[in-house]
Amino acid sequence: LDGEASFDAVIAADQKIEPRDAMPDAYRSGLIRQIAQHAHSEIIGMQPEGNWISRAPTLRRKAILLAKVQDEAGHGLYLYAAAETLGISREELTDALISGKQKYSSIFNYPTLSWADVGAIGWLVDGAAIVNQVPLCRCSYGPYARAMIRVCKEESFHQRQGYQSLYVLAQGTPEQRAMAQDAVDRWWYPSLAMFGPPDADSTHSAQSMAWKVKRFSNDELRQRFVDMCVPQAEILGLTLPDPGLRWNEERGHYDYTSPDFDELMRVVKGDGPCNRQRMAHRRRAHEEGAWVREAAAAYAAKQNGKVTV
Amino acid sequence: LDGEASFDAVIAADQKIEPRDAMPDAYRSGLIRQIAQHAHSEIIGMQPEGNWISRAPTLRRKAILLAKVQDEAGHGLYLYAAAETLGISREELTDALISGKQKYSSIFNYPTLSWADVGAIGWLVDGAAIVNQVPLCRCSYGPYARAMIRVCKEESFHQRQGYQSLYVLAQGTPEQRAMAQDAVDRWWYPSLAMFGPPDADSTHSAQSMAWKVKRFSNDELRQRFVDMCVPQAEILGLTLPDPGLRWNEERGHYDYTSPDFDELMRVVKGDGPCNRQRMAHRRRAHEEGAWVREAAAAYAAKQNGKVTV
Amino acid sequence: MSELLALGDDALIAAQRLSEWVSRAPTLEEDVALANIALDQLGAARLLLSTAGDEDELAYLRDGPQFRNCLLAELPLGPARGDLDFAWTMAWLLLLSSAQLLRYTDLAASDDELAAGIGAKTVKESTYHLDHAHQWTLRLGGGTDESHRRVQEALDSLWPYAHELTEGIRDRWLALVEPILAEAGLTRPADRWQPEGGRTGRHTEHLGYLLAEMQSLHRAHPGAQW
Amino acid sequence: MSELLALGDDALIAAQRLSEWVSRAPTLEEDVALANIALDQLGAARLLLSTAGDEDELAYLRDGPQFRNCLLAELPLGPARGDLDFAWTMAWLLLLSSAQLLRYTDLAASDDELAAGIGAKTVKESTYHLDHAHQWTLRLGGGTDESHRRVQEALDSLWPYAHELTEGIRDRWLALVEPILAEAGLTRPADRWQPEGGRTGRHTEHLGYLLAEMQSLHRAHPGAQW
Repeated sequence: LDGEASFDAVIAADQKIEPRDAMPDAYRSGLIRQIAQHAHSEIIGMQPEGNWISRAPTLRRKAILLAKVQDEAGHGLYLYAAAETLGISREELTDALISGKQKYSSIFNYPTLSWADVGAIGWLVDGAAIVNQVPLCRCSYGPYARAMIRVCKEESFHQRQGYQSLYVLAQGTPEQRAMAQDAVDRWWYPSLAMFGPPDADSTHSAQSMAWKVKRFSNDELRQRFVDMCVPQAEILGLTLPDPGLRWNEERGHYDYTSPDFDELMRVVKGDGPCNRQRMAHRRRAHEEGAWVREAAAAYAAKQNGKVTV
Repeated sequence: LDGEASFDAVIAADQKIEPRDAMPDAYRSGLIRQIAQHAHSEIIGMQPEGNWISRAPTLRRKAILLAKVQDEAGHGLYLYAAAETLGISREELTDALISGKQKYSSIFNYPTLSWADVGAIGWLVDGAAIVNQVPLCRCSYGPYARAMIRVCKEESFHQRQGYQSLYVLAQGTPEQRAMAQDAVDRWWYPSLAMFGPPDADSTHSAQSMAWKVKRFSNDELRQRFVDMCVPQAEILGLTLPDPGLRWNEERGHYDYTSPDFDELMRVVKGDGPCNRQRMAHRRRAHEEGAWVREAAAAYAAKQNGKVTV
Repeated sequence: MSELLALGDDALIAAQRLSEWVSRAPTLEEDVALANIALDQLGAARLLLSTAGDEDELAYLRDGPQFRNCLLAELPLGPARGDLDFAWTMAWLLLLSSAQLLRYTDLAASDDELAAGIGAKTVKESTYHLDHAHQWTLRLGGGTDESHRRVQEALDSLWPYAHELTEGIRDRWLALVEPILAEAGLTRPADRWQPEGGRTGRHTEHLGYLLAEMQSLHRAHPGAQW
Repeated sequence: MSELLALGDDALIAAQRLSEWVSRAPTLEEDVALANIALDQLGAARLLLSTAGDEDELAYLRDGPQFRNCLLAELPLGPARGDLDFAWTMAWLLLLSSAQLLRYTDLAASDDELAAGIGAKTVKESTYHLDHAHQWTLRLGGGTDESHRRVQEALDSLWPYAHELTEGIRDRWLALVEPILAEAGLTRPADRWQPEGGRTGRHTEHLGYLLAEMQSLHRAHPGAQW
């Protein structure tokens, strides 16, 4: 079997492509782009939630949040490792993030303005991520699929914690309840936008489906997410900010108002509330850390007997 | 009359020496040292009180404190101007502070740990400064005497504000009262130490007295301060932290326990709680401002048609 | 009176930011000047907030989303940015004080006697603030290469925030600011990104930290007198 | 149990400082490691504070002078210093974790069952923290000229604060730390200035700001559940 035929056979048999297997260049580069964007999102995603660690209202909540943000760094690590199996280096990936050549999820370009945002992110943003990512656990590329199994398990845990935290606020004082509702009002549409543009406008999708990287369309996943959230919002006693939201008996789904995709595109292109802040933060950490990385490399080289004077 | 005789005559007649008058070198250098130290104290003194501007508990108190700290900067300016009349430049004075060649009052090497410290500094530190400084309004060097008149007027105002602020705390909640007492406990002895070493150990003093720069001894001024504070503390309902404090009918003064002058010397020599912090703060402001001062000078030179390329 | 509350919040938050400079300015004269401008902003804030309620309740007991200041006012200045970039602060003051001058001028012409009185007082002060920022913009723009670079960079970064700040007075504001930039040899940035949200309580992440510090003592002693 | 409270406050304040690094570390691995150490410190703080009362009341409702942590713990690390000096943080962690390891070892040998249990758990964690600081001290001390200079400067500045930290365990502590410094080619600073006061509630000016931020949300909602 030549490379192409073998690849097609593995895909057809719903088996996994592994790093040393032959694969089409476009498959490889598309996966690199997707995994890198996913990894970068974990890295940048540490910022909005990290913003509340120092102010968490109890020590227990502080520990939960700190552990969650640590998990995000860990997810970044697995995902970079998965991308590296495709022949790109960590340094190249980091540079692509810092230079803006590769993107991260636009959801992290919104600010966390109150403690309730931590809960809302857990519920809605992690919830949307899970809906997006669960199918990726069956993705045709082995290392990515395996990384996603671990990531999804942890994300589900975070999502339940976020929901529970928001539930406590929704049952709390009038101020806490207002804080929770305000957070949901602000995070609902950005979360819906996480599934990407409507199917009609989506690039990359058809080929991704054929290669079994992607398994459902953007709109299918978005609908799944809406259907999941509506009853959860009812239990919370919070209102999803969409007057058009109602059960459609015929479709067996909730009808909902689509997010403003023009806004999504503005944010993707760099003009969200926090794009500049998030990138400046990441660049600064990278730049201020340069001498540390150099020192570690110099020390390692000396230890390996490769002293250069 | 030659220079020396004329100087002696002015001093004997209790008149003022002015910048262009002849004066002994030691008179000039002693005054420069004293005025500079006083100016530096105003500059460094902005830090401990400035520490509470951002957290002042009402907007009225914030305005009062901000105005007071601004006055300190203003006092620094008059005093530098008075020192400059003796033939030293602002730049030399600044360098002497930054390099540690000239000192500032050791009182500012203690931290401000609660809001009550702002009141205690007003009452005790400004109170001690006034006792020290009122006689300087009659100092033989004209520019210094005139600067001191203005400084003392403003300091009295600050002292009353500090006392009043502490009074409100002492009459307030149990927590406020405890805060006020703790502040007095911490600031009492450092304030007594502001009058300098005991007369027996005091350098510079005899000549300063003869030249009518200094008019009372360290211990005389310290006693005056103690006598002033005891009844004020009674009105506040706060306890001065000296079990040896009692009225001595015979002397017509309060007996008191002297401050620990070994501690004072440790702080003077650089090992107080905040010496390093105060100097690092001042140095950093000076260094980070260098390019601004250069830009202003370059712009002024261009405006004067003295462009240098 | 919600406009007065917004102006009051602008002034309050600006006072808080400016007072962070105290004891950190590049010259002693500038320490005096920045403290003075902070005091004026604080004084204006007290007058303006008092039209809407108790000044201390408004300053100390509202949470972030209840503040109505524009985003520009809350952006970290030198000390909170971890640097002491004076150019950034002067560019910020130029944008802010020019807008405040126009708002206060309108207030001074108001039919409401109270508002007109506040306007009359604050117009004088913000005329001085703008003059101060103007003079420094000239010095920095025309001083050294470094000062020119820094003030231009600061201006480029801050300009988008002037969009929200100058809503409804944009043309008059440009007429005030553009000649100053031209005089200083600075490039007027293009109008692209237009962040906003402060007037409806959707702030940046910076405001929360500013309020945490500002309100800490007051909130730690509920009901106490000071 | 006042020693447990002091150790708990050390761990709590250290956790707060370390968590300021989150998303700012020089490598992603180090982001994970610093967060992990912060989590361990926080976990230790919760166990230790709980021996003295309600952990949240102690953490959120005390004022500065009621805290008993040593001054070292509250010193600003990279982010709060306005820089991101990793050498400063590693020198800080070396001094702190070595002292914690000894204190926890003593705790593990305590007759009190509760204290011994806490000690057994925390000894393991601080062994790891010290090892982490040790490895980085070697890398920075033996890496480049810049890293050597930075870690030596940090050590010189922080060393005086170890006086208070190691009261009563000084010799054992020196026996632990001096060989690490020698191995890293660093000069062991002289013992001169010996700042103290944390154990009696007389802190630095830094603690107030840390607490203002840490307690802000909790204090803004008295009695609320979270």
